[in-house]
Amino acid sequence: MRLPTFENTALARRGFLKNLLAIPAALMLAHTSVPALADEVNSTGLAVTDDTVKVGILHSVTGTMAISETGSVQAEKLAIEQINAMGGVLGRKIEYIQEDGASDWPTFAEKSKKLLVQDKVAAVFGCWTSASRKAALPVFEQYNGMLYYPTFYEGLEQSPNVIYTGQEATQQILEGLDWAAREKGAKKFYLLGSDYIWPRTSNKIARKHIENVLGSKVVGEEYYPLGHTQFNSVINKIKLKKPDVVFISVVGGSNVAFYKQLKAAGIDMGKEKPLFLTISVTEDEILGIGGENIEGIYASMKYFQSLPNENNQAFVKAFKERWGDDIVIGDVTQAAYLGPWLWKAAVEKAGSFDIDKVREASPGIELTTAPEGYVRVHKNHHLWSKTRIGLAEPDGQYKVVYESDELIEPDPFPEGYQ
Amino acid sequence: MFAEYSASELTSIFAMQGFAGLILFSVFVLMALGLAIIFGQMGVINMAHGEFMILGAYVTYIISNLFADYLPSIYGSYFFLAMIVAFFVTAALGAFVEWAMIRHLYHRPLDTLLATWGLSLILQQLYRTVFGAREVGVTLPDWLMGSYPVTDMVEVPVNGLFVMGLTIVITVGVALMMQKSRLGKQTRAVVQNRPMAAAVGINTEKVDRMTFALGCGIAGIAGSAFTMIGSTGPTSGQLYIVDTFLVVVFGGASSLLGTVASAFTISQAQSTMEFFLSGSMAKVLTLLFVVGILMLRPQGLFTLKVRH
Amino acid sequence: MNKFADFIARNQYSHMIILAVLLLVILPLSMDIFRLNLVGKYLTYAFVALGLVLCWGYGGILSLGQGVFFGLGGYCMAMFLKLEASSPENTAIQSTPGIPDFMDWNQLTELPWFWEPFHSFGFTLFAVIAVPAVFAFIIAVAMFKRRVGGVYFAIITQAVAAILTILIIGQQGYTGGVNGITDLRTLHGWDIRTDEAKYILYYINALLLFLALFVAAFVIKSKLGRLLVAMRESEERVRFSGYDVSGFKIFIFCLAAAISAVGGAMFTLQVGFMSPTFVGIVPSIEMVIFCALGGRLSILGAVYGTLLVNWAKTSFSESFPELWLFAMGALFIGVVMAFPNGLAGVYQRYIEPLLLKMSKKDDSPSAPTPAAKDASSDKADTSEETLTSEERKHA
Amino acid sequence: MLESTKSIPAKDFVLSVEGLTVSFDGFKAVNDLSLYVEEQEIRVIIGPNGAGKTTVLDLICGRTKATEGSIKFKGKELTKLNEHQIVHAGVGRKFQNPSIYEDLTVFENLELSFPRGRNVWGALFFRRDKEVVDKVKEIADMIFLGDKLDTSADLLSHGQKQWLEIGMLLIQDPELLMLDEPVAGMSVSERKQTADLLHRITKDRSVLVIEHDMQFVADIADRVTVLHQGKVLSEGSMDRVQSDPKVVEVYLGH
Repeated sequence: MRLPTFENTALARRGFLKNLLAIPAALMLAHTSVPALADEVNSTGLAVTDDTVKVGILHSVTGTMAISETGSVQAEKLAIEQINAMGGVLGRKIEYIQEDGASDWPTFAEKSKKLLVQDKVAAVFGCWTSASRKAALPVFEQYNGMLYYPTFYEGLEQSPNVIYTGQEATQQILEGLDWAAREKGAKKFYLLGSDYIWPRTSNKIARKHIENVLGSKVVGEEYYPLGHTQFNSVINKIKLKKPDVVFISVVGGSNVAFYKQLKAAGIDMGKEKPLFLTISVTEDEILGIGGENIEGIYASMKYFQSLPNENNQAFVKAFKERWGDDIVIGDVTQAAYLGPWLWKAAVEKAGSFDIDKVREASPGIELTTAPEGYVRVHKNHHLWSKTRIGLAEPDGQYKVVYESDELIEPDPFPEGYQ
Repeated sequence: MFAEYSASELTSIFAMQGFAGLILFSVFVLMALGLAIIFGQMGVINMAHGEFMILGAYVTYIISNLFADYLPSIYGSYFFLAMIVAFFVTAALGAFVEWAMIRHLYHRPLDTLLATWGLSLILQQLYRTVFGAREVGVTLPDWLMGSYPVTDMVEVPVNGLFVMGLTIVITVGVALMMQKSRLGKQTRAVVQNRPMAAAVGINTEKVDRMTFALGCGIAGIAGSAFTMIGSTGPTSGQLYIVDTFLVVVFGGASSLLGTVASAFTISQAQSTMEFFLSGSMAKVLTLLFVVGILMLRPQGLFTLKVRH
Repeated sequence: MNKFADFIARNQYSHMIILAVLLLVILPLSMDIFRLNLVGKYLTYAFVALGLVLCWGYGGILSLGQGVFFGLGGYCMAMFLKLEASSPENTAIQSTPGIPDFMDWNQLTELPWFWEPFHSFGFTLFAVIAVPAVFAFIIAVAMFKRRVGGVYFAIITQAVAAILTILIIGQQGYTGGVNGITDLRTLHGWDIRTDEAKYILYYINALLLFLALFVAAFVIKSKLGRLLVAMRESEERVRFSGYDVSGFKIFIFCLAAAISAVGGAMFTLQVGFMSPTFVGIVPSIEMVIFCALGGRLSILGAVYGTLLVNWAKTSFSESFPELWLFAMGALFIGVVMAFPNGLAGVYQRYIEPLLLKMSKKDDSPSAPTPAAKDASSDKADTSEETLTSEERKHA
Repeated sequence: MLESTKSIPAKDFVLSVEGLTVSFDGFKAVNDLSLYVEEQEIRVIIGPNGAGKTTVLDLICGRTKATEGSIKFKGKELTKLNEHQIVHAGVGRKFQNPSIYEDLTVFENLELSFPRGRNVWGALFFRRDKEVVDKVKEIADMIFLGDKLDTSADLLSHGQKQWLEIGMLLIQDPELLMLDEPVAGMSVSERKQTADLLHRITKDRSVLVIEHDMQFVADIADRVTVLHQGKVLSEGSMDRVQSDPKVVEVYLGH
């Protein structure tokens, strides 16, 4: 299962979470390489001193999106703290500047600009919705910043200034649909989503795949405004159309309403008639929905908190120690956690914080210690990753029932799906 | 449009859609009733109405947790206690808000709108600080889950029935209260002629406070009921505010009957359109329909013609 | 009597000059381009606040959907810029080159008809004003001819904002959806993202704002302005003096919409994108508070109010993001309850008398008492009395 | 200054109200009422409370819409017009409670009533020229407020406010002036001044007055109409009306 490594990423490979006691060694290792580079490293025009390097964290901590983005902030802070505990990056401690995007897209643009122009941060970990990324993207391109974007998203984008640590749509969707067709014999699909770009693009890809590749049928496609809370009508339609699979990309508070109403309408999701397959409900959302209301649905994502590998067990333990026992970790939270580590690896490979050098160094960077297992940066700035199918259980966790054999290549501009 | 369905399926469709419409109707009535009292009787525009509802939901969440921890044996009955507590907690907050803020603004109705919007921001942030930014899941007692299968296709959700029953009880209760009780009579007296009411010995300040508290308390009960069908998060309340106001205005602000009729009209229109159109377009058309009617009939569905 | 009037006039003139010096000299000299660009962005909201002074402060029409007009103006400008950014060369990788990227993602193969005219800059400038104004006109005629006002109007404008937001988000093939229209680069080949461009756009924005201020001042000082004050107090009397009240309301609402739209267009130019978030209810209500903080009857107050709230928002959210909403909420409540006439009211009640006292000492020993008001005296002055008389009435 | 050229045949009625009915939720406040006012006539409407006096004025000036019947003013049907169109046609109305702009000065109050610049653009580009100022001053003198032009209207006494409102009507030079209790709440000396004022201003126009003060009514009325329960109970000269047994019964019985 381990793929050959391209680069020498000794530190990364050490298994940073296995034993924090190993840190002194790492610290010394890091320090020895500093003096020779100091002048060069400090003269990139970024906020780098002999001891510190500044990065930005840009998520919504207020407004409607705070619900979703809180986990990402926690993950990024944890990763930074762990990196610092290991001696930092190129011997420099990471200092983060946190800004609030306030669930407002122009604010994301404004704050990105502030982080890049005024604070001169070496990297920004942030954004969550596509809209916030689209708003901030021109700023990153104009001022040549580096953004690590954690959310699974619709693709159709490939910026030299962004590393996409979540999955793009084809990675997340196709495997799930194939699995439903192969394992469950699904022939009729019903597509349901919130009304904005990610669900619409995802469903477009899903429809093409269902119709052209699987040779099956889409019996309904439906969108509701963001924040909609009444789903009885669509539930009736689902009952009537009797699809084999309902493929769901409803987001935010609508989720809670949808699953509660689904359950109340007498649909036992565990019976898999129809089977509910979501790409939008992570463990974070289940917290609000309530495990008993969503028990029996399937999710197609790259990460679940219950993944049994060692990396993940250490990660979950560290996360809970840092943020409390009650906390859950979803797909995006894990992807956000990768950001600082991928950046660290790239900086160390480049031997510099310089944005251009980091960018050049990024493709091929791999993390063998990622909680999701092994990831590698593709030259299109997305990650190679596996896709897994999880079955929701009453305790609010997913049980992994399937895992793709190979790493799936990211393909943000999928041929034949546009 | 209907060709693809059999006759029995069509019957089922209409039965199910009718029921879905009734649930939506109940939701609208619950949302709007408190607001109709506050806005219709007092002329105060409470933009924090949604936040009062969410307070009721959070109270329900706390009580359900307390029951789970200390009284697991009678967990199933927590919901009734939760609704009662939700009513009193939100009513108490309402009374406080009336005392601290609203009573100074009675002669400036548009300003109550701004001040209560400020209040809603503060409450949202308060919820976020206390309960966290994430949504909380309120576990429903088992008896509220599930459904009664009527036929193969038609199933009646228990919590839908519960919400409808609750709506009827509260609506009838409020109507009786406004008609028969001392507070109701005093409220109507104050609405019709404040100086005269004061002159005959009604404590108008107290009546105002009680009315506002009552409206907020009903919002609290609504919030408690909504934990069954919706989400509970710091900003969940905002989702309801526009719809709620439209229901009240559409009904003709001063009439409870109007509110009920308006909730019925809007819910049926929306649920019918939702079935034939996509969800977003149904919503747009419903709103357009309401705005259009309001343009033709600004006073709303039910109003008394009054002499100048 | 004339001396006093002169003083007021001179004084008011001087207020405008102080603002001009602040916006055109002090801020550009004391700030780096990043901060100045932020100020420029805030000033685009000031257009909306100014419109609200006219239609809410003077006309008594509270609209909770001014963001709709800001957004429409902004979208018109964004459509032009997006078309320019989507030249066939720039979009060669698309399946249909020459149309905006989001259309391509949504399988549109040709430009929708209503986008076509936005190839022309002249038409765009016209549309920036005309589209929102016509939209406002339709709403206003429907509502005001039927004498819908006050709370009802506020709620209906909210519903309109909700409708438009859902439509824009839902029709993403035509509008860019929730992401809005992003990645705007050039205006007739002129790169609007450079620092020089930002300076120039800042100045254009500031000058347009002054133009809008002059228009607003002209309207307020005209008989129409006095009629608006009169209408707010006794609409019936105005009607029985032979005026068609709805006509004036329609006019002032459309004017406010047009002014807001100019702000929206300048926003698009300075920030480089437009998104449906502005069309929604929350920003619309925030703009009302900018106006209320500045003083709902003061056109200059609208500018100061906007700058102040946004400055506070930016600095607060940089240091204590969680506290920001508490502060903002408290601001809403505080302004409404303690200073219903906002900063301008505070200025008039406490600072202006002080200034007058000082100037009396300086040059005019026989200045008349402030009570002897000239018929032509400034409206802001009378407005201060509005409130006191209102308060008296309800006391 | 107040002379205007009116050329209506003498025998025509300026105002003819026929079969006028209005009902509020079934209650007929005015019921099949007919009323004719001649040119230059001063007509006073009296009647007990609730007789529908104010409603009649409301109907004529367009404030309330009639359920049935017609109101013709100089041959023009008023029931289909808006308030401002009725004003333009030449009907002025004074309300029971003084209805003036308290935020504005006396000068501004009168200026706003000056019949020019009545549409949006006219108001926007209205200039305060000599004609306006002269006219305002003339009216102000007539209503005893010549020295109070710059006073904010809310500082006036109750009687002065009544006069100001009358002045605001006069400046429009209406052909039919409707006054709802013009001397209510006035002191004795103010009443005298008002009666004097009314005598002067009613020379060139028809006037419809609602009044309770019988002395004042006898003083000014050409003819008197007595309303009762939305209907005309009696009509004629003051003497005739006063001796009508129906009227006596209604007043005493009330």
